[in-house]
Amino acid sequence: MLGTGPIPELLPVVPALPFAAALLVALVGPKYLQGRSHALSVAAAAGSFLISAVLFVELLGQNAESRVIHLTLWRWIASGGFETHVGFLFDPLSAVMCLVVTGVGFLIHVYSIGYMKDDPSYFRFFSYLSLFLGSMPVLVLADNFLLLFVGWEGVGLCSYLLIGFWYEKSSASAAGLKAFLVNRIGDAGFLLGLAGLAAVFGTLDFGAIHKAVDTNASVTPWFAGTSMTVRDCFASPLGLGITVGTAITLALFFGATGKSAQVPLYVWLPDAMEGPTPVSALIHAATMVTAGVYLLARAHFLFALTPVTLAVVLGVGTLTAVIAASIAVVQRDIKRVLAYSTVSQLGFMFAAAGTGAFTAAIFHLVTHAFFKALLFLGAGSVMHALDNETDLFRMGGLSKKLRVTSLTFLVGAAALVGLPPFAGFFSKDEILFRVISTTNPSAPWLPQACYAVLLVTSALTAFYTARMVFLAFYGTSRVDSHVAAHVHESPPMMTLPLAALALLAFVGGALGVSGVLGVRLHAPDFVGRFLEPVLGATSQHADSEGAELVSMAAVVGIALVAIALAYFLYVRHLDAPAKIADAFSGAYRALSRKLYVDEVYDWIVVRPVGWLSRLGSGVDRYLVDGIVNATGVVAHGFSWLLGRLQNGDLQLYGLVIGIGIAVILFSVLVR
Amino acid sequence: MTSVWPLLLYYLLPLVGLWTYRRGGRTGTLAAGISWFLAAVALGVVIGDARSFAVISFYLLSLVAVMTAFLVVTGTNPVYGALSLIGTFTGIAGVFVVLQCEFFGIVQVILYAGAILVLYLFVVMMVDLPKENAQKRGGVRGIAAIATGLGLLALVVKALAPLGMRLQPAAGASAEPYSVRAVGTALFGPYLVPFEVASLLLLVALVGAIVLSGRERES
Amino acid sequence: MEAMTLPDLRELIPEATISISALIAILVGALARNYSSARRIAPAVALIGLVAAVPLMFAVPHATTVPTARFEGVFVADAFAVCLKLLFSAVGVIATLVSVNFLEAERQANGEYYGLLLLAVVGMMLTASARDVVLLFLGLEVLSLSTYVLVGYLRKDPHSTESAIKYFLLSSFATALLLYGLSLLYGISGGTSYAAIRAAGAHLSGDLRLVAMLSVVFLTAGIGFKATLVPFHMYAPDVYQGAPGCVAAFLAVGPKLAAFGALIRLLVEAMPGFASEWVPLLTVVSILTMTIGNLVALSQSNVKRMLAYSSIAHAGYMLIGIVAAFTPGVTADVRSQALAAVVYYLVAYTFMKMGAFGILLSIKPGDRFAETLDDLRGLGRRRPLAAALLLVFLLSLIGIPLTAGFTAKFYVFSSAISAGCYTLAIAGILNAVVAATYYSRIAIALYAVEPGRGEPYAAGGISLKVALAASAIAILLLGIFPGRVLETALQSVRSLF
Amino acid sequence: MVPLTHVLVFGAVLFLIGLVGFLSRRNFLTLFMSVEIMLNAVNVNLIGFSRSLGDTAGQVFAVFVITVAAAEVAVGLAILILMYRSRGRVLVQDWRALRDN
Repeated sequence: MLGTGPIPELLPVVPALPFAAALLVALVGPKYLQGRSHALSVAAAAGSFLISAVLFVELLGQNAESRVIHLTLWRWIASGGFETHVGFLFDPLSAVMCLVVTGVGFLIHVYSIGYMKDDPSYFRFFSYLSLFLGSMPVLVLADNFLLLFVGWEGVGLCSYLLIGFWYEKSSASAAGLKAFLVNRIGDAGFLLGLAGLAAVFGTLDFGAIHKAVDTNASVTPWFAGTSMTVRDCFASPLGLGITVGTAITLALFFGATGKSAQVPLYVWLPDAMEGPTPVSALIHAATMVTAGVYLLARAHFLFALTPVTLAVVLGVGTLTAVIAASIAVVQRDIKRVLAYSTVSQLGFMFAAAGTGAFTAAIFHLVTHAFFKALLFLGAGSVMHALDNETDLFRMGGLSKKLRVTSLTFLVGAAALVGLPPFAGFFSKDEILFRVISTTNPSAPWLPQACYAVLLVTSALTAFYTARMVFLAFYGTSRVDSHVAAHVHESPPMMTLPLAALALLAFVGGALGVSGVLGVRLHAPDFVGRFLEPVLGATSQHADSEGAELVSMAAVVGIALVAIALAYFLYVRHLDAPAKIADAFSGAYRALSRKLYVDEVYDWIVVRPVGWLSRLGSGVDRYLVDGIVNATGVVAHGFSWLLGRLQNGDLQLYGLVIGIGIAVILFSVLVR
Repeated sequence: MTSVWPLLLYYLLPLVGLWTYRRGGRTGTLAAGISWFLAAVALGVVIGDARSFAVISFYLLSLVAVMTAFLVVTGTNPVYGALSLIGTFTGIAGVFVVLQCEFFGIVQVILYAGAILVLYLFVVMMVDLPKENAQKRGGVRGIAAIATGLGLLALVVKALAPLGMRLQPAAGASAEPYSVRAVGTALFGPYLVPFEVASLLLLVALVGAIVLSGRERES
Repeated sequence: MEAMTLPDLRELIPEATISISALIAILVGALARNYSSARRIAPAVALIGLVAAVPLMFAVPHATTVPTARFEGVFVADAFAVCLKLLFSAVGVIATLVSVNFLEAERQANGEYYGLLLLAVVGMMLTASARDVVLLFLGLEVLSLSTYVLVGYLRKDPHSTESAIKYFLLSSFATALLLYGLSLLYGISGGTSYAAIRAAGAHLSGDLRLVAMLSVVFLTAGIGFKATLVPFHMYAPDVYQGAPGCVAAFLAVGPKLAAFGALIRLLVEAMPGFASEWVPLLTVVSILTMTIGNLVALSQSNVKRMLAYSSIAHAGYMLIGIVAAFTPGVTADVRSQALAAVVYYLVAYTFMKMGAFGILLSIKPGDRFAETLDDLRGLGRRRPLAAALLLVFLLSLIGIPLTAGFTAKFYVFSSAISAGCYTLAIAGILNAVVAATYYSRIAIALYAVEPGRGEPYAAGGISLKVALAASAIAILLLGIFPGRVLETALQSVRSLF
Repeated sequence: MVPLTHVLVFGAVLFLIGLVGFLSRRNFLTLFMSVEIMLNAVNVNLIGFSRSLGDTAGQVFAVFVITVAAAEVAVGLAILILMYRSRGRVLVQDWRALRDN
């Protein structure tokens, strides 16, 4: 069943190559490599990608049921009834992830050669980047939750290091710290979930837990003392109306919200844009932040048992999507627009996961990795051309000077908006349709509500994307004159990866054409079929073709309207209201027409968007940050108060001992 | 009579007398103290279940120990404090004798009252300690300490009180377990290892005292 | 009267070996202090003694397999004791290695220092083997007395003296509390051996239960003082801060290990019948210890103090495992796993804490060794290796996977959940989050741009470097391959039952 | 014979007098003597129990308590000399430099 020959043994090489490169670059980089530090890292990334590809081909060569390559390295934590190994698992799900991670990773490595060229800490950058590219495969290849957590923390660590890469800027190190702390909160939930799983199943192995759930095996959980079946155990109440299964999956999901920047823990991601742009592209858009989605897909058999958690996932994903999209509408900084966009798109993925459509979530993850990496790299290319300018209102008209960049950026934007036939269209459509056609026993009204909100979100998405594109590349130039003099296209080292990603963003959608389109176009759903052994079959809904087509048309139509509005607002309106007035002195100058336009803009678009984004940033600033800050203030208040007691007087310390004893005795003797 | 609260009163009332006396009152408080003392003795005699000489001595000796201990912790002059401490140790030694642990009473006198306190006095004289400053007593911390102490006392006594006479030795038990021979056999039998460790402990103390108090050496 | 026969003392050979090397070290210090080479002899003697004791622990017949109860049960060298003693030897070795440079830099005579350090280790070992409260208390006392002197070793340094005063007074106070508890325990059980206490604890009547409660509370105070449990912890930051750096490294680890080792044996062998008194008490104490330790650490700018508070918090985490083990109704399996988790935690804690304190001894801005966050600012640039090592220790203290700290926490928390103590597990995990903030403050200072005061220069010699590197490697190995150690811990714990 | 409880109460009173003394006084020597009183109270308990149980162990325990007390006196007096050399007096409130700020 397993691959013959040395194939399983290749698995550890995928993370090992970048790790080795990271170590070597860190050791010999500063003295010997300097400007050539990239060679090792890029080679390692290429090697990892090649090996993943080889393994992938190997996997394809087997029949669908036995597409698993598994390698156990050594027993890691083992004692009594509990045992965990360090082992790698290469099944379709991890294969997809691994290909995306190493592939996009490789492209971004190449891009970084050009982008980071003159940085004094060139070697350090590549060392960190390789460290990341080693940790991420550990995450996706792990065959158990604990090793997954190792990769999880590893990529987190690299993320903090890279966000704070320019630690000379205090904002950068503050952002790194924020990312670290917010993620720790999420990790606490994750750990709790892991401990719960270990206590129920006695193992953290994906395969073993999956098998136990599937066969409804009997387990001996901590609270019962006797053995019971998995389903009974998951349904046992834990208090506060929460069952054991719900508690465990919610804890896991809470971990995912930290890493994948969902409400309420998304606050760190926009600040993470302090890091170098390739990092934003790789870690904070394409790969690491999707780890939460991967976790849910990996544990889908657990979530499938807990409809309450799924409802929460759906709700949180939708909420995140709309809040982040509405905030993105008013951002001036191109990277922050993209950051909020990422948060929003991750929300889509979680919404999909919340409906149980894990395949759709993973498919969107893949296409999103392509087009969002592309957009970030494009933004990086723009910044490269404009002396690190990130303010959209100081750009404009760049399409003439940055031909490759603007073209590829356009492709990415079209994919993000979800215009056919770009990649995002297929994946986003799939998600929306899954949301409307799902039923959740614990909250029957939820899917419909979420569908409506997601429709609004996709209009907002189209709007902010178009706004970004128009502001940056079209209209008149608002670039500072001394910068404008030397605006130049980026070197081929940077444009080649852009082109490659643009290609992927363009055709990537064809990999997973499903549903009505798949039927009509006779397109094979590669991704869906490939993932089927892991995530289960995707039902085709042949009877609801009409509804699906309507939904599709609605999404595209709304998007087009939003783009048109953005065009009016940010190209026409900004650039030449006076000119318009002069040129078309007839109907266009008519008062009614003007009023009409103003009213439409004002009441239908501008104000609601303003409200939404104000609500969004209000939630962001006051609620989320407020809670985080208030916790900090309270903690420091207590800290200070207790510090007062520690006044150096040893007899006070003795007195505290005495009072402690007295209080304890009082509580036990006097009842 | 197994109640312990009269006994508590018996110890505490003279302490209050001593305390008021120290607060500045002279003859009045002294008289009050003495009368309390006498009343207390009477109380002690009454609450003992056998009016033997030994029982009365227990109450008297223990009162002496308590009162001198009180003097130790309230006094201003450490020299007087050390001398009072001799009284405490002697009183306790007397109690041990009353409890028929004569060997241990003797050890108490020789080791504590003899050796340790002489060392104390020696050091006190050597370093020429001044009297403690006036701010030594009172203050919130002092009151808190007294309150804690009294609270703890009440709680501890509450827990100990129901014990009653449950642990009284069987009638006619021989004095053998308390003899020098029994203690010696135990020390060199089951307690041989602790005994050896005690020697280690004394070695540490010896070396430690030299290290800490010795003159600075060039290394 | 039966004839007196001298018991077989073979099982004491490891302790005896270390005691003898302590004597030799003291004599070397006393006799050869005028020769500069003597400075090298004493630590060498100490190391030889500690290392030589290790094979001797295994050479004792049956020591690791069959629990024996020689000396009529006073002293035992079972697998649990041997396991802890191995750890204690490691503590002694690291403490010796990190002390060499410090003492030379401070121009201190060192024979007595190493002698007392070794005797402190002997004290710890005795507590691990004690099956009698008298021996337990004597072992703790040997440890305490030696550490009083070590803390005050820098006689010219007022901070060292202050620290010695506080430690001495409060520790003797705590000893008195402990003894009071032990005297009551003796009273209700009629003997000082664990076997006698266990027998009495099996059927405690109502009135005796009150006294048992009293005794448990006083014992908690006495042992909790050594283990820095709240509210008996307050001396720790002051004492660690004032103590010489190398002594602080020992102090943060040694007494705590001894206290936890003693607590485990006491609970398993002597006081299982008292568990219903202990568990609720320790639950509250554990939560308080974690929370207060971490909270107060938040506002510290002195790294030594911060590490002291962090060591208080870690005591709370360890206590989780003990509570889990003795929660009524847990299976024997869960119980031994929880205790093994505690033992594993002790091992992990030893390396990360001594490493973190040790790093401070390798940095000397100006004429004092590094103490504050300012002293560490910009270390990443000037001393990349030292900064990287400290980072490893910090990551482990935070509990990042693949470090010993993570495995230890994971193991303790999951044993708490297995035992049904989810309040404790959640409190522990939340605390781990809070703790990350102040550890990351250190990490940020390390890689901050502005140079700190003065130019940190290398103060570490070869022995310090060896100790730190070995600790870091141990942390990583424990994190990546914890299996062996966990297995050993589990076996050692099983030998108790 | 004296009831055991009375011996224990005697011990408790002594113990707590020592405790209060330790917590309220300022002179190192007084603090130190307070601890000695506490240790003596422990001995009272031990002897009382030993007597009522008809058991030797309590007395042996008490011997070790005295040993420990003696050892502590040696180290404690050395620390006292250290204090005296440094400040010329032995009040513990002089030593409050180590603290949270």
